[in-house]
Amino acid sequence: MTNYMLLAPELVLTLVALAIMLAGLFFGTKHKNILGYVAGMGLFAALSLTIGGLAVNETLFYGTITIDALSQFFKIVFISVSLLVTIASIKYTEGNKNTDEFFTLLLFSTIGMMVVASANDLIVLFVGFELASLSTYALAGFEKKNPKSMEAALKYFIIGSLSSALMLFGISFVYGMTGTTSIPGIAENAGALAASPIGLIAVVMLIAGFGFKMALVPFHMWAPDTYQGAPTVISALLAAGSKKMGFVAAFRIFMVALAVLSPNWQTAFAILAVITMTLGNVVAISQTSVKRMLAYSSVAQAGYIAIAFAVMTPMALAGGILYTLSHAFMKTGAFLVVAVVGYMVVSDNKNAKDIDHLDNFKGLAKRMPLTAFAMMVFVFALSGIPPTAGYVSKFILFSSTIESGLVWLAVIAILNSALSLYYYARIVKYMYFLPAIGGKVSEPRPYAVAIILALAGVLIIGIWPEPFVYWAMEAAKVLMV
Amino acid sequence: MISMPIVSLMILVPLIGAVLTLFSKTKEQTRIIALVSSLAPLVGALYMIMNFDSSTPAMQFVESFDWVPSLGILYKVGVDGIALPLVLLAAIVVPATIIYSWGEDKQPNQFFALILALEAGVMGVFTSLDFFLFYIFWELTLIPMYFLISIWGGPRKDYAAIKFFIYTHVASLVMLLGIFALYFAAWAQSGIPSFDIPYLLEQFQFLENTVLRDSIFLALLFGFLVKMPAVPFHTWLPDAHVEAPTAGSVLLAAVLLKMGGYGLFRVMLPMLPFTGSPKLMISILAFIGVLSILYGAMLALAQTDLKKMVAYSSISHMGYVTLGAAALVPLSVSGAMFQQFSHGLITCLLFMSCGSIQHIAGTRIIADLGGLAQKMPKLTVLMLFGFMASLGLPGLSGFIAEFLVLTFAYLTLPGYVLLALLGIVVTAGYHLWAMQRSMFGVLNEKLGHLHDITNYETISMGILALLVLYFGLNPSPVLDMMTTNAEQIVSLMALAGV
Amino acid sequence: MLNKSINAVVALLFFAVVALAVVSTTWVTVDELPQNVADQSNIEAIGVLIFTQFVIPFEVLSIVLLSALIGAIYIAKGEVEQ
Amino acid sequence: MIPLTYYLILSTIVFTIGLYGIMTQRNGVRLLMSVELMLNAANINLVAFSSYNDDMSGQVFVLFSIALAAAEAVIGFAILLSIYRMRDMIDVDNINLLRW
Amino acid sequence: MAIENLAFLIPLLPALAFVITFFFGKKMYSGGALIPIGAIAISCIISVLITINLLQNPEEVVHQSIHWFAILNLGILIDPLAAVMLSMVTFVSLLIHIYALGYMSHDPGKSRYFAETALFTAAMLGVILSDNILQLFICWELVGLCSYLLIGFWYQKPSAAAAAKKAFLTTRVGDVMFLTGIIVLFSGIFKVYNGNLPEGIYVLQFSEMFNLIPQLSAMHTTILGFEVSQLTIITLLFFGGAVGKSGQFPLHVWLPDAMEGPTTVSALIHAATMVTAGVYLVARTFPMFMGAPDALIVVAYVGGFTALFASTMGIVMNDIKRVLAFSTISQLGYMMLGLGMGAVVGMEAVGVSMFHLINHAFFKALLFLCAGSVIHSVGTQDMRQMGGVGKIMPITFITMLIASLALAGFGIPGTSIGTSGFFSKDAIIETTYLFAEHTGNYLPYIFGIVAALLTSTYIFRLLFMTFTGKPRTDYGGHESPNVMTIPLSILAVFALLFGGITKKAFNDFLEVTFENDFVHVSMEHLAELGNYDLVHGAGHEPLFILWLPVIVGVAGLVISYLIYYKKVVDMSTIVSRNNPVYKLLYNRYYQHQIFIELIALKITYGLSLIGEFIDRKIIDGIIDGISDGTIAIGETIRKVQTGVVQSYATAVIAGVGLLIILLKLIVEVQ
Repeated sequence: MTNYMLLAPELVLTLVALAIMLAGLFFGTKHKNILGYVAGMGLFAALSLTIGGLAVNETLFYGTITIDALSQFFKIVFISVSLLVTIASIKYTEGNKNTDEFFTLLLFSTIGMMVVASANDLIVLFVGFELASLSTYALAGFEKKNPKSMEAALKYFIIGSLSSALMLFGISFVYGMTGTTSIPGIAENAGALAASPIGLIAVVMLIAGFGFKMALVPFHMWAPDTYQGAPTVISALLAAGSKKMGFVAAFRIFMVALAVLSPNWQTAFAILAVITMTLGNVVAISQTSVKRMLAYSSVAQAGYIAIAFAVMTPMALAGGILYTLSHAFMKTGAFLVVAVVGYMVVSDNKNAKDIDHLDNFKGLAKRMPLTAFAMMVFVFALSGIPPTAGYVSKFILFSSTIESGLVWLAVIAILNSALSLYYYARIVKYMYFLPAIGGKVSEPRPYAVAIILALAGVLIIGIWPEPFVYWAMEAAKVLMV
Repeated sequence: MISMPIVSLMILVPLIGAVLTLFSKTKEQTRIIALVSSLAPLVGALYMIMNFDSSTPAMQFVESFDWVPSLGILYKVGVDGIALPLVLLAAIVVPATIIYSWGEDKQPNQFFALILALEAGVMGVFTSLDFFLFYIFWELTLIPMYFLISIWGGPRKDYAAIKFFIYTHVASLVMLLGIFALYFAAWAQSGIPSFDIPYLLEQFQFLENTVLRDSIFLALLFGFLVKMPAVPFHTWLPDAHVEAPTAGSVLLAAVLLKMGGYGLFRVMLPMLPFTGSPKLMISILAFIGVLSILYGAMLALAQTDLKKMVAYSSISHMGYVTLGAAALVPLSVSGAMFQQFSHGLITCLLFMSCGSIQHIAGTRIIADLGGLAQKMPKLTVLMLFGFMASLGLPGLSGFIAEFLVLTFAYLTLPGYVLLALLGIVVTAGYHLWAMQRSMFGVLNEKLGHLHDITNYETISMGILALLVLYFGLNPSPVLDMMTTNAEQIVSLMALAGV
Repeated sequence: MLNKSINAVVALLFFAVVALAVVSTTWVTVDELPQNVADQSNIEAIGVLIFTQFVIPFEVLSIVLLSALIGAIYIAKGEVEQ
Repeated sequence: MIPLTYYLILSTIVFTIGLYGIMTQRNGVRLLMSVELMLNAANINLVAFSSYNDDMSGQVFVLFSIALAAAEAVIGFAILLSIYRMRDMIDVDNINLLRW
Repeated sequence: MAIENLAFLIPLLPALAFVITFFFGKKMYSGGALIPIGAIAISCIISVLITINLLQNPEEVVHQSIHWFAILNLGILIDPLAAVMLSMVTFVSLLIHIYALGYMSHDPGKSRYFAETALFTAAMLGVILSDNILQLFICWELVGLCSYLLIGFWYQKPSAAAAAKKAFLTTRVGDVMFLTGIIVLFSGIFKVYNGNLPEGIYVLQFSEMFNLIPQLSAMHTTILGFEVSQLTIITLLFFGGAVGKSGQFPLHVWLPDAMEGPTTVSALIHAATMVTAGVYLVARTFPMFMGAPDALIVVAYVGGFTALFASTMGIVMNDIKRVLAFSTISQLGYMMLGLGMGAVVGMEAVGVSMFHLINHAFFKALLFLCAGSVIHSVGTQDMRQMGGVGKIMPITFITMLIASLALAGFGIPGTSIGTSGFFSKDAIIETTYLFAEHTGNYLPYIFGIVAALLTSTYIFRLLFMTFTGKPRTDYGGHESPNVMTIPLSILAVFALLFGGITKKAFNDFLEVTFENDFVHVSMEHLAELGNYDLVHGAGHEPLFILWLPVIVGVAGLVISYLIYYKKVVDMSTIVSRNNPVYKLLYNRYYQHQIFIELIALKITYGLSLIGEFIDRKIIDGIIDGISDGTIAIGETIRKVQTGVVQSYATAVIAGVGLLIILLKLIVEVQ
């Protein structure tokens, strides 16, 4: 008998989303604020349910859905990110009459990501992928009066559909050679795929499809534009949440389904990892828009995580998985800080342009000490300075790289994280060392709560990593069967 | 008896002090909290010294519990004869710095908080016995220092701060690579994952692969040498010093650089006999040591900025540490350790002098100074004292260290020592020349109104001067602790059959 | 136009690579296709599959459509009122 | 019997045309059309494999894919519409506020 | 309680006086001068009492030692050599301190002055008392520090500050050699014991060092093709230290400049005490030198050459203190020359040389104090502006005359009549003659005789130019106060009589320096080690040889009298910039140019500038280049992101194509 309780998080979220959608029809703009709280509570409930089901390992619905440590881990990542974004969005959507659409789409995209995390069948995976993509296309264009937001949505959409098509094309070959869409089924029959040239084609197309979400170079080019143009809370969702969806899908497909083709994709990921982190960091240095800088930094971070594919030891996978969790907190936090600063700039001057420009961070330590401190922790975490989540994850990931003998890869990664310090430290410099251009501002409470939660996440993982490392290892075990 | 977790407290108290300081309201409150929480580790250090058993090289006051058991990470702290003197040094220098900076007006709460945070980090580095923990503290010291330079620094602070940050960070990362390699190699060797420093050092000798052992050694060595810093990896230091505020320079030179030397003794020397070619490694170390001594001294001579000169003198003096360590004779190694301790005190005094000159005269360019002794007798006496200590005047602590290093290093590395001896004359040369041009001679009228240093400055510098004198006359209290450990380190050479 | 020719080259490259792989692969196929396609309808089989094995994607697809609906309406909706 | 490869070559050609279109077309609507072409190329593959493997899941997949393509097109056109309202044109190579 | 137990107070009291005077002197009477004076007086009494005790039982030396750290100790050793030095230093120092009460009475920094001189005295006493070589070195360095402080006492004068630095640096060169000597010595001892140093024995104590002389001399190293014994290297390095401290050629350059300090300082440090530390060092480690005759020859040549070399410059100086400074260098050269004769006469070399050292201390202190008295009164140091000072300052003149006679060595050979300088200098010249007879090498003897002639010439030139004739400028001075003239008179008595009275006893006393409870060294045995024979029988030279020094002394007096008093020769033709010899001498053989401008500035500073260039441009250039390069690359790459979405699509598709090809290649290669 199928245990439907295991799908409770998804069900709860769906119900909440529908409820919000319906409630939106009846609520006046003034009262729509409450929808955000509802969404937040829904996510919190889903989070609790997911954590409650951590130790499960079951497949449901004719083997199309699997609930295991990996899926639960990633679901926690997705729900946490959405929760943080939701909390922050309570302020962002304040007074917006489309609040209901916003939260509905946000929850839908979360459901999509969760479905991907649990997918044990290519069809489920693809549909989940599209759910998350389609919702976020709309969310990226949420500020429809803002040409930048629309441009971001358009670019995201076009490259997204291109990638979907590539992925589907790749999937079709996999299906053709193996005769099934079930991931364990593919794993059984992948021998033929590995023996034929089409296997390589399929692998690369899948990499392109997932690489789009992960923002691996050269499939990353939409990312900086979209992150910069989209509403900042949505950038957070994209960078911290939907990017991870690419990773979990790739983990499942490559590690489990296409494990026999590992010589192909291991090399591919090694190459892409190196190019990605180097390009991301190098280009980030010369950015003046903080959002764009974070976007490139996010590209670079994807490069680090991609190392896990190239190394493919349990330790490396655990490192990569832990990294996604850490990165979720770090990146969400950083983007939310940018959002707060944007809010501050707009409240200073209604017609401000370039609200995400680095200059707006000048003297932030004096204007918003808490935010500035949090941002400092986030960027230091991103560059891997202890005792933060970023450090622990990098520590495990890079050390396992050395363990597996890919010293050159570890050296490049480590040099890259030193390089990244250059632009991260610049943000800190702007916040702490340059004179402020305005008085003290108090952060809106929702933003503050979200940022503090993210900060707590980053520091807790950094200081007490044991449970997280344990979970990540459990999740990695799923992949190493 | 349930013992107090004294070592942890020494890390924790400054950290708590830092937080309290950060949120303190008035300047007065800030300073008092800062001073009290920096004196607490001093009390702790003295307590430990009194209860320390210097007849054994073993770790004492050890506290240990599991932190991340799945990776074999422990929270393990403790001290031995290598660490305790440096703990004491940090515990002395920080309060002195706080007293010296008593009149700091620019955001005093942040200023003192950063100093305390730095102290916590340094204490952690000197006491941690787990590489993971060690590395965390190692990196943690970077951030407060970066802020100290960036906020309270001089005109080119941006350049200096970022250079300091990235340069040393790269070195730390290379070191981290070495740690990883060691960790996994030992894991593969013994089947137990562990970051425990003594355990890993012990395992190092059993690694089969010579190339691996050499690479681990060199990676770690690079990390420590940059921190020390040794020529040719030193260029971050002068820039950092020139731009840093006085307190920053003091802590940088007196405590942070010592981390590099500490790593040399704690990690490198026990490994050295088991590398593929210990002879070559010793030659590399000795060469770098002598090069640092001579090159640092020569460059100090060329400097026009007083503080930069002192910065280069630090490089030169840290060369003795490397040389003494490389010689691997018990007393040369303990001499090198003592040099760390002594240089910490002396350089502190020197940077404080430079800071006072900058503060009062408005410039540190030697050519723009002159005749300051007429207006600032107290400073002149203290600075002269510091200079004399720095150039190795007998009776002061610097001489003991240099004498031990040179005399005992000569037993195994005679050629290098003879070269290093040349540096002594140059060292005297730049100190005296700077003294002559800045403090003596005709008073430069352009300097405007000058006054002598404040009482706070006098007290902190005076205390340091007395300590330099005390340890110059009676080095035994710290030297005896070091010697036991030095002997143990050197005995490994015999064990390895080198 | 240079740009277009580059694009053409990229497209041809892609085609060449994929086509080559397709041709050189030995595909596993059933021996013979069903001769009379009109005879047997596969609609029923598809229907069964959709509501058994692929019920989850089907349900999710409903959310996808809903989400596309909301998104499209929201974005395309002209701002009639203020 | 028509060899499977023929279908595959056909689909590859269609896919390539789609790719070429996405790279060269400036008009947003044409871009969407190109994307549809590519999705349909994949659909051809899936159906072909499904038949030749005698496995129904491929055809189910195609159904899903068609539905998803529709949903995607909806969003795409909505975005284009909104952009058209804002700028009175949908030439994507003029939409480059965000770059570098 | 035996007086010996108070020996540790000898250096400690002045050191304490330093602390008190330095910190609290300003508020006391006369800058707290009485505290150092009192302390030194007590030290002096203790020293003299111990010396008297020791005279009775030369074997029962005072030796106390405590553990210091590691393998080192701190200790006190008072043997005959140390005893005479102690008595002399405390005594002269005391007199000079008293004199300074008057001389420095108007100086605002006098408390600092007295503090520093007290510290100096303490350090010097420390040098003398040390029972091990390291402690000696430590005090030795402290002496250098005090000299630095005192030369630069008037630090506001740029020339004084420069002179102080020069003094410290130049002696530092010697100190480094000394330190190297200690290091080499230690490594030698270490090797003797095969790396296992015996427990409870301090190997750097003189007794231990001397015990190991045979082993050290048996160790050989090859340097530049010469096979040299370890002992020779060590002793030469020690001598290097002595060269620096005692102003021997070529490290004498600091001493004339050191006259920038107050005259009392010159008298105390640069005449009577500190500069003799070098001589004392050689005497203290004399057994080691005995084991290394090659080193002794070097000592002799350097000393002899210095004696001659310095006196040539003394002739042309116009600054009264500089003349005396060169005279000091020259006399120190005599002492070294005397020590260098050890390979022939054994311990007698120490005797004569130390005898000269003590006598020289009296008369040179006197000369300086007289000069100081003149300067104090006249207000200038330039002799060309003096003349006829003798009329207004009779006491000064008379004491100065006595001192000059002592310096020039006037006396009657074969009797006990003569100035103290006569006995000691003649003794040195006699030993050089013995040496010459014994080895056939007359060079040291010639050095000694010629230098004696020049000595007499320059000192009487000084006397005539300063005290006789008519005042050449309008200076208007007066005789100095009693507090200054009384020390002068006391010193004059010693300068006149000390030599004649103690001549015999002194030598006998020092003869047994190394034969006592603490250390027992047989000179004959050492001579065997060095492969030479010792000769006894000084004083049996031909009459002519005994008289020759006196004759050249008188000749010098006559020359000066004719030129500077009678003015038979027109000096203006000689004293001219066109005269190359005069120019050479007046410019002090261009040592300043060589040492300061060439070695210090051009070479060392040049090298350091090159280093600076390497640091800034090459090392930093690479680092900055990497960072600038990275930023530039970033700036370039970001332009790829054109903002046009088709180009992104192209990148994706091209990426897929290329990745496929790349992977194909790589997988195939694997």
